[in-house]
Amino acid sequence: MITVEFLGPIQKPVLSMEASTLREVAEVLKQDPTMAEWIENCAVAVNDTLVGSLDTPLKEGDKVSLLPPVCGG
Amino acid sequence: MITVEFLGPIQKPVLSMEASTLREVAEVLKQDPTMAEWIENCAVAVNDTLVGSLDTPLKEGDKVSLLPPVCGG
Amino acid sequence: MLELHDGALTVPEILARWYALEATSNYGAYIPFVGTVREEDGIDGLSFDVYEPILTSWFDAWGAKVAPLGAVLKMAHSRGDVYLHESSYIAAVFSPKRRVALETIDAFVEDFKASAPIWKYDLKDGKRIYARERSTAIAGAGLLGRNG
Amino acid sequence: MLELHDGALTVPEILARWYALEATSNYGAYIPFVGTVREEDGIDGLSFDVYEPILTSWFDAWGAKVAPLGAVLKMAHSRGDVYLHESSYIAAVFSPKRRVALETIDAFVEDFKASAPIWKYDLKDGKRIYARERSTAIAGAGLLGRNG
Repeated sequence: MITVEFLGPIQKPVLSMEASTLREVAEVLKQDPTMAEWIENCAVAVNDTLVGSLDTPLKEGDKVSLLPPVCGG
Repeated sequence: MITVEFLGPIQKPVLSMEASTLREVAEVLKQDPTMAEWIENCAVAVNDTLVGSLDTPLKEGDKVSLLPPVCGG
Repeated sequence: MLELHDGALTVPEILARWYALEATSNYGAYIPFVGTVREEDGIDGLSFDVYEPILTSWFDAWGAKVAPLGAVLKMAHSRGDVYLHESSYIAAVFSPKRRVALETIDAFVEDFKASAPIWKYDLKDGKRIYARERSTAIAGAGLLGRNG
Repeated sequence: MLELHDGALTVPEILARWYALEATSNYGAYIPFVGTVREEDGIDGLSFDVYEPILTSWFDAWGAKVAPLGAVLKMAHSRGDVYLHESSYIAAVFSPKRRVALETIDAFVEDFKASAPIWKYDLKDGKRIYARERSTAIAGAGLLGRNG
């Protein structure tokens, strides 16, 4: 199992799912209508490191985080 | 009479002289061997406004100031 | 040094403390950038969510980037609500020389705006509204929507 | 606001006072630049001569230049002796937006270095030695040596 957490304004509880790559997580989230507004503008971190490929492998216990557009300051 | 004052590191008392343009002041200062190191690197103000021409006219009571290279901060 | 504070920053205290911390480090230039909540669009204030793990690694990466220039960075940011004319953000650079300090504070503050995992909300009429139009997608965003 | 102080600047007091002065002016960005005397070349400190009339008109011209951008400038500088790790210079900008503030502080500090009528001396072995090699001729210098 891996977990998916939604940061900042995405009002969504943590998900748990089976997935061995980030691509499998993407396939699940793309089916979710409440995610439609976030899919195209979120950055993605695995275990708190930003990643750039859907082929990023996932292992048991990994944490995937979705980071929507930011505005600190 | 006009006065010429030397700012910052130029160790020289105020001069008084007759002069109707800055050019006349320059002619006097160029004769002064203690000014040799300053003639080429000083900016010049008349009555506390920087000027850019030797033809700047001077009138009774005007103050000419020589400003050597600066380094505030 | 990265500090997160609940609510508004005590700007004079922070600026003085950082100055004192580096008082004998032989830095010639100290440039803090202070961000303050402006009255505009009828807001009562702003509110912030901060995701600390990625903020920390982003900040540490910046520290490593400017260390070879002889510079150090410090940053303080608010969590939660910050009202009008209160401050929510201070970034500061110390460096031996002014050019490095001036260039570093500019680049750091701009990258902070583009990359730091902090989300801003307007406080208005008792509601907390995500400031979507003023927000910036992090570099690389959209990954999940890619095909293939 | 242009302040001249005898000896070292009380940095925390000045930064806090300026911040308080503009606390309700609705500026979003406040960037002070603090210049501190570094230990180098065996100096005991620095000393400064300031020519106030031209410094004031230079500073006022900068104020007029940045006013249309919505920005204001403040500056404090020391007169006389300032010792190691003490500060002699603070320049600060307030503006509604960060880009104006970041660009203004950079341009102001650089022009200050090139144009402000202040002369720096090294304090070394009980002597006050003009820092000629680190000094910059003001734009237009050399007028008196021109022929014709």
